[in-house]
Amino acid sequence: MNVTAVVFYVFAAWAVASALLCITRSNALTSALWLVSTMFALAAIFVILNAQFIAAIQVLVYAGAVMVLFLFVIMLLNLEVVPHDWKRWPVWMLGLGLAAVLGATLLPLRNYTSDRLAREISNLPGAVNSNLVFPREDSALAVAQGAVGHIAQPLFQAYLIPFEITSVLLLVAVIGAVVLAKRKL
Amino acid sequence: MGIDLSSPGGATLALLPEILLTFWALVVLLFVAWRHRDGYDMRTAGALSLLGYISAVAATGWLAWRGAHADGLSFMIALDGFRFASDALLLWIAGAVTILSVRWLIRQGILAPEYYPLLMLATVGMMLLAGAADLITLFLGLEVMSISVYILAGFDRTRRASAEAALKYFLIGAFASGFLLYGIALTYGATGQFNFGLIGAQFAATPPTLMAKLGMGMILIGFAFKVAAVPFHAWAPDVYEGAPTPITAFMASGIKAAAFLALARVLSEVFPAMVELWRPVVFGLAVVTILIGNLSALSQTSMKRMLAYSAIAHAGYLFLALWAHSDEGTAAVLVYLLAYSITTIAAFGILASIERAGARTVLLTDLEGLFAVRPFASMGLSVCMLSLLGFPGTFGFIGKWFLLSAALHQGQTVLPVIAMVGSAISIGYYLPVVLAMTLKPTRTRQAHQTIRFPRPARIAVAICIFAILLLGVWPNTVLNFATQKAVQLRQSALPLGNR
Amino acid sequence: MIQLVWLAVLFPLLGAVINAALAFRRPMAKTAVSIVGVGVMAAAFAVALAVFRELQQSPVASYSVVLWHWMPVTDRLSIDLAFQVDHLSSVMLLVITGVGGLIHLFSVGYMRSDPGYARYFAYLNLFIVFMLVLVLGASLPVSFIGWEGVGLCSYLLIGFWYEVDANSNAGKKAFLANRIGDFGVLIAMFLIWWSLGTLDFTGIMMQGGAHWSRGSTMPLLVALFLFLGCTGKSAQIPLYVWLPDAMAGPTPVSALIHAATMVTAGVFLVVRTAAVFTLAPVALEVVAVVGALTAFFAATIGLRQYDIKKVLAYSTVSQLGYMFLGVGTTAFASGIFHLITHAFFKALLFLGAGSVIHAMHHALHHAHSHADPQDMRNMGGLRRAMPWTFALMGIATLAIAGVPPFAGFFSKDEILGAAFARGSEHPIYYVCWALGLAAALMTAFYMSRLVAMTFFGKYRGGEKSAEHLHEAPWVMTGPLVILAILTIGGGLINLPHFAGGSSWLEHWLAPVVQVAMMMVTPTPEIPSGMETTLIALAIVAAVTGLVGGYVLTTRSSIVTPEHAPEERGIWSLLYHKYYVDEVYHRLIVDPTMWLSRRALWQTVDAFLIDRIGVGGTARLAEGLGWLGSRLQNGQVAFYVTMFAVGAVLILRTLVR
Amino acid sequence: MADFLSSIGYEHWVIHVLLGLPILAIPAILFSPVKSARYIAFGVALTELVVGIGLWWAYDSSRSGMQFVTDISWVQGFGIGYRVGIDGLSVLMVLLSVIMLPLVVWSSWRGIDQKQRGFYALIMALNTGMLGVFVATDLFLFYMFWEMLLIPMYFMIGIWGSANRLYAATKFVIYTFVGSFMMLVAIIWMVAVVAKTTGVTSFAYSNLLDHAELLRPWGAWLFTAFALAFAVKVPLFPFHTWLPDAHTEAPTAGSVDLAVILLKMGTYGFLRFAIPFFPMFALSKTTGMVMATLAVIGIIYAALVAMVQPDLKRLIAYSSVSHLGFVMLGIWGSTVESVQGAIMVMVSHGLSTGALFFMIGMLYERRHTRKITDYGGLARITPMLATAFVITAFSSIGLPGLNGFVGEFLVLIGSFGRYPWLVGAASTVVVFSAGYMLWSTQRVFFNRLTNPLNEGIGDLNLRELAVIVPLIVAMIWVGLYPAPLLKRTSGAAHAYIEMIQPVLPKPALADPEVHR
Amino acid sequence: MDTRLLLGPTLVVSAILFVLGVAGVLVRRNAIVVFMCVELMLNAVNLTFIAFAQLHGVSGQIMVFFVMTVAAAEAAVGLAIILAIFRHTQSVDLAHINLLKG
Repeated sequence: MNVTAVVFYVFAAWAVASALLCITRSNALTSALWLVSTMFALAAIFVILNAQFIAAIQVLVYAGAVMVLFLFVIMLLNLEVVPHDWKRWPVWMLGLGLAAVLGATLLPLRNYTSDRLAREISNLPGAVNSNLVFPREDSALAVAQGAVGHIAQPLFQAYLIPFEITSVLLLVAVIGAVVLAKRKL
Repeated sequence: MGIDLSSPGGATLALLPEILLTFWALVVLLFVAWRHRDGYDMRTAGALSLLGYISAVAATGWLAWRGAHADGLSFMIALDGFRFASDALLLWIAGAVTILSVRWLIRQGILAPEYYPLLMLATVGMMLLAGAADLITLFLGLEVMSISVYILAGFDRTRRASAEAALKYFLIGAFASGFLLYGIALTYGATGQFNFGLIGAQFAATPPTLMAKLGMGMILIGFAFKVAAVPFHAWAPDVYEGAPTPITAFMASGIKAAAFLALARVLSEVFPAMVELWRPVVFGLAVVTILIGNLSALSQTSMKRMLAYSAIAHAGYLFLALWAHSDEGTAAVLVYLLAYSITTIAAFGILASIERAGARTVLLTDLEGLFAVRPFASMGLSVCMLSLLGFPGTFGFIGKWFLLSAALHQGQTVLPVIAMVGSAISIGYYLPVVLAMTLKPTRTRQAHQTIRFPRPARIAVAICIFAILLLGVWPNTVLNFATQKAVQLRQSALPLGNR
Repeated sequence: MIQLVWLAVLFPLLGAVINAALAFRRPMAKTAVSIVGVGVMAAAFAVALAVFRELQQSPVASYSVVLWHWMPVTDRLSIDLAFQVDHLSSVMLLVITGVGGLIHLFSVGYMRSDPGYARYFAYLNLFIVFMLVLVLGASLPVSFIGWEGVGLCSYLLIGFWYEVDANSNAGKKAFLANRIGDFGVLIAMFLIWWSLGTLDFTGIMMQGGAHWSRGSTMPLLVALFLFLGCTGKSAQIPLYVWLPDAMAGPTPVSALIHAATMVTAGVFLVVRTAAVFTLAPVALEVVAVVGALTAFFAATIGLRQYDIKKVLAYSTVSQLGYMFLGVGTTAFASGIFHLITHAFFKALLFLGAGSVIHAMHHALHHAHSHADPQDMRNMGGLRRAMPWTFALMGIATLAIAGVPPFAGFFSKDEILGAAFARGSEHPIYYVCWALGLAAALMTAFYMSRLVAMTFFGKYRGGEKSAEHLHEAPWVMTGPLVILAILTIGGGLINLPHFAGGSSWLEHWLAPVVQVAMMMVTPTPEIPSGMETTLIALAIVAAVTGLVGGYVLTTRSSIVTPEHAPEERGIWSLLYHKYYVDEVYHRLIVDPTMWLSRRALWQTVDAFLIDRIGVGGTARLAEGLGWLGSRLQNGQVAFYVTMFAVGAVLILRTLVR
Repeated sequence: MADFLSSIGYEHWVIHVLLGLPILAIPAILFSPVKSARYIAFGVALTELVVGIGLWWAYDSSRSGMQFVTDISWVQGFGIGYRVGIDGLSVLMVLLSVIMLPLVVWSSWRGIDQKQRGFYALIMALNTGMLGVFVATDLFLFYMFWEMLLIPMYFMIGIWGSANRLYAATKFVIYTFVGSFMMLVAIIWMVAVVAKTTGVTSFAYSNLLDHAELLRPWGAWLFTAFALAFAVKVPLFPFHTWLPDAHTEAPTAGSVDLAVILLKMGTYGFLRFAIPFFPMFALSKTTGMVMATLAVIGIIYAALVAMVQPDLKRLIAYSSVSHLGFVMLGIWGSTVESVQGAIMVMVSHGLSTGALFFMIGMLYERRHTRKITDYGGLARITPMLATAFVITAFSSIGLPGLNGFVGEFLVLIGSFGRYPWLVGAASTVVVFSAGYMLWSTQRVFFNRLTNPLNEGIGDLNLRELAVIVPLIVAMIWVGLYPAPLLKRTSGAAHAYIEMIQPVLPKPALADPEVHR
Repeated sequence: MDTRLLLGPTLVVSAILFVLGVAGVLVRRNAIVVFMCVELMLNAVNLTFIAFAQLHGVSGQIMVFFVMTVAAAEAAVGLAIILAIFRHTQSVDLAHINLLKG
């Protein structure tokens, strides 16, 4: 196990722990902060996984802008902190139980390695080297893959249509926020 | 007319209807920003948005007329007859809802002309969803549509019910989006592609893997939510009841149509190779949706709620056509959606005009004796109920027959029987509406007499009723058209050899 | 003329139609009604005579007159509306049109003052139509038209005065009892057709002989079902109960339908299908035993009735029993003989009783008395006021009692003789004979009681009404005279050898029963000494009965009904007709009604099918729907939980 | 006559005119002045009669198979066509429908005093529907007519019915709809199965009949689906409880149409579709026994229940159940005799029950009650009505010489060989039917007139006589000379028996043929 | 090291986060918290995309970009809706938001 892996596991544990705290804290504000913490951990993992640009906007946009919006609304509403109602334990048991079953269904994904995925995609018998199926660039390029330019080019060429759709989406969001938040129609 | 979708010019051409509609939405938005004082402005905004729909229809028609098709791969957006048919269907729904909305909004005192651009952008989202040839487009289209409709459902936010509807729809919708997105991620992981054709080709070449199965399951869950299939249906009655009535009509017909059209495309282009895997899921969804939808509708007193459950039940029927997974099935989806949307819009149109400003939702008992005062409205609503019931002589029957036919031609007998059991149950809630209007004595004569049926809505509803009856006995054109479009859908998936 | 035999049916039919039209349009046109009503009977009688004459001279014994194809369904089942003119039907034709005509004539006087005069004649004519169809029918279904048709007319005529509930009830009862019998005839037809492939009488006779072996099950079943029909129509045990009630109709109706013609249809049917019966010896025994029992049983009831028509009604039941005893011993000709003589004297008795009632009714009416004009306890000493009627009824009484040389003596004696003769084959016939003899004794007794109570002693109807008593008009007494002549001389048609006759009727009917008689052993000859003894016994019984009846009746003091004490002991049992009606009511009518109302309608229909079945399904659906909408509790948490359950289920299904 | 008819091309247009004329009349009636609505309706009805009665001569009874055939493609590519035709099974039903139409209109002349236009429009729609069911030779078309009939009937009961009309109308529709919803699945499934083998998608009756062999593996299910639809309509015990309510609450015209035509659609359906398509299953020993037993239970059961009904219309309704049981028995008797008998019962039940409902309607118009105990002794003041009623009552209980007997007799004698015990049991109904009919007649028309309210009841007027007398004439005519009717159905009955002969189990009793 | 080897562990972390998000939605009553749990689910899915993008190329990362945009839009609208309902009920407790039911 090398350093990268260790770092990965540390941040993974951090993310999971923060998420767990996020869903269990009774105070909405605390929950939001733990969610921000999860997002930071995820941003770190993104970097490890060679998605530097995404990691950057994860911190800037997601953890920064979006979550601040959340915090802002929470503060605005000035909600009183309601401690957990322990009479609702059956709901918790049911919810966590269902989530556990769902998790158990998803758990077999842990067995996926790049080799296995390569085998499944290429549909070849026996052991398949993933490097043959997934073209492997040199390490520098791999790092560069997550860079801005590398994302921007396809974003404005191949993914032009979705990109334009997001603009529509944001337009909708703007109108919506205005319409819904206006004091008076 | 071959179009190279990878070039910006080609993409523009292919997306002409959507672009035009967006353009008009911006025009309306600008107009709204300029004038948003009174009912007159509202009406003007509505008329402008109708122009937008008309231009989008024209663009769709032009593309279809020129036989637009993709040179090579359908990139991001599909270019085939099925998409044009879907677009036409969705545009007609949106246009009709716009007509119904104009007076209704004014009467209810909702003087916010942003309504129209939102409706148009929602329609853009629906068209993108139904016409997507790529999971990214699909997701974004779905979100454009959903977010618009979240807002529209809560548009009458001075009413608590409307706000509550929006919240419920939004929370559960976002939750469902998460599932859909996870499904997309896993499918992407399993194939390395977002494009429908390429994924389909990949699945055709390899046996289904765990990741593919999970991905497909998650995507199905996402769609099951959108079409309000049991047990993902629970939001529907509440949201339908709380939302403004024209938006309810829009949701019941438009969103359902867009989701089903997209699902039909996804199932026939992305997952055709896994048909034996998803058929049992569709089967199970159909059974519980038909039975629970119909049974729950029995005990409703509110018309909107009853129609919500009826909408759930109809989603169950539509699964029959998906199960069939054949040209006939795809055509049946189109025909049934058309029949269902015409009927639903007419029914909601009549209900909307019966509603009084700020009053609670229309109850079954409010309809009693309507025939004596408003004979044509109640006849129209009766025809709608019969069409929803699938009564011979109405378009609804043709749709149902086509659905059953599609399933039976594939050797499926259980689902048609269950569908007909559901129909038999449904008579228990459709018939009382007819009964209340025509046979019960009126208790609220004065109330009925104050009903105002605005002319645009009246004309739209009359056309719908006429269409229900005419297509009920003369469905040739529609049937042939739908079959032709279904064949085109198959052919557009064919070059990649995934059938 | 034989081919024109349908004229005999057509004339009364025309009469019925015209009278019906008159009944609606001109209910008061009594002359026209009388002329039409009686005229068509005269015409029919003329046709009957002509047919009879022609048949006498014809070398062929049987003609079939096809009118039209009635039910041409297949080659197998093609029923024609055809008449069969043969020796049997020609005789019946004469009796029906003859006696019928006389009774029509009598009715002109009897019904004169009735507001439903035209309607009455329409019914009466219609009855003749059906009766003729019955006897002329060439096949069972055609006869069945008449068979049920006479039931219809009987129903209408019994309930003629429908405004009295009891009359309507009696009519209904008669039709229902007949229908039970008709059920038997229907089944018999089905059995015959499926095993013989024909329904024509000649066909049955021929095919039956060819395909059925004597004593086998099929002819037995057929015969028993046919006989069930006969017990209904001819008022035998167990279906006789309707006949006494049928006296609710006008008295000429009782004479015509419930004495002379319709009720004898059963006897006629047995003779018509004699071949079937002779193939089933057991059935013959049943017929004989039922006949004898009925004769005896009805006679006992007759002993203690006070209503003059009721006495005659039970007497009719009893006499019909005789006829069945006759045909049951294969003495078919004797049965028919008794049928004919009975038609004469019983018609005479009824019409006589009609005259009496007519007179009593008038007298009581004038005296504003509400006493029952039919109750013999209100009568007495009428011989002074109504000498003709007294004399004619006296003749009939002697005839029915079996006093030689009146007609009844010969016919009755032949039947008893035949029963005794068959006794050597099977001892049951001895029992039948004994019952018959006892019945004869009782018949003589109650008949002389009737005459004694009515005509002797002193008038008990009250002073005021006495002066209004008078003899009936000539249109009423005239037919009585003719019937009396027939009663006296009727015996001649089958005068036996020992009385110097030639048994004409027996020879005449021989071709009809020829095939049937080949299937049975001929009736054993009775030694002539024995025969004389039997005759002597019969005469002794008759005379004893007559004298006993007269003496006992005139000696006892008769009190009017309102002062009558409760009947006691055996008399009570007889007076109440053994409570048979009550028993039937308890055992059959009440349970059927209970079954229909409580069990079937209210329980099965309303409760099980409607409430539990249909309503239950609806409620189940509604209940499930209610449950379904309970899931819709408004809680987002619950909705997403359902969502998650669904998601888990779908995923588990896929990755299973 | 036949020559004249063929010279005017009668066989080419008669069915279209019969079907289309009432439809065209509907707008005319709806948009006419209220006063003239009934005249238009009557005019149309008379025209229908004049046009339709020509079938009597134009129908060639020497030919079996469909006549007056029209086959126009309707929904191209989906095998649906406007296919119509008439054969021996349907010709009498069509005639009965057109004969009844003017009588129905005329009988409503006074009784319907509100919303006249709607009423007559519905009668017209009903008529087209009824005729359509009998002439359709395309299963899609048949199903459409079959279901569309519900609407006019629903409103007729629901709007012009008596007190409990909403319940009755709803029950009627739900029963019928629930009964027939499986039929649609069965029809489509049959077409799918046939199309799979032959490659031809067609809803044509002949197409499905020719390939009935292919349907055999699913015979049981398909037959059950059809049988459910038809059994409810017949109505076969225990699916009969809608009928007393519907009959009782419907206005006179509705009751008459219901009794005369609608009930026949079920039995017609069995003869035309359910048995010929799936003879192997339908005529198997078990199915036959079940159906015949249900028929016989219905016959006796309904007669017994009829006996204790306090309501005249209810009583007649139960008697209908009983009579239709005879039809079912005849159908499963499966001999030419029994099938002919079944058709004859269908016709004569139409005549006599129709007449009974007309007369009860006339009584109801006068006294506004149907309770038997409210009447009594009417014969004195309404002699013509009483006479007509008694004649009809006797025709209804099958008095030989009147129409009722012919059918019942043929059914019973024809079925006796196959089901001797059941027929024996069924025959006992002659007693019960006399019981309920005579008892009710007595309580209405005979006995003493005790209720002073009845004193003022008038006898039949000319219009009413004109409605009743033709029916009574027909009763006597059919009773005494049914040969022309039998002749017209004979070809079809023979062809039908020939068709099912190969799969018919041997009857319990020997065939009468052997002795010939 | 070759970070592609972390595919399996990444998928598991992603699944766990997703499931935690689902669990949060199921058990929490505060509408804002529920919405945050949905955001957690989206984040989890993003991780999956990133993991696959290592193998399949940059398209996965671009998808994440779009997802973030959607999340932002949803957040804007969603929070506006929550504000709107808060104005009616003075609460964001989902247990109290059940006017519509049945």
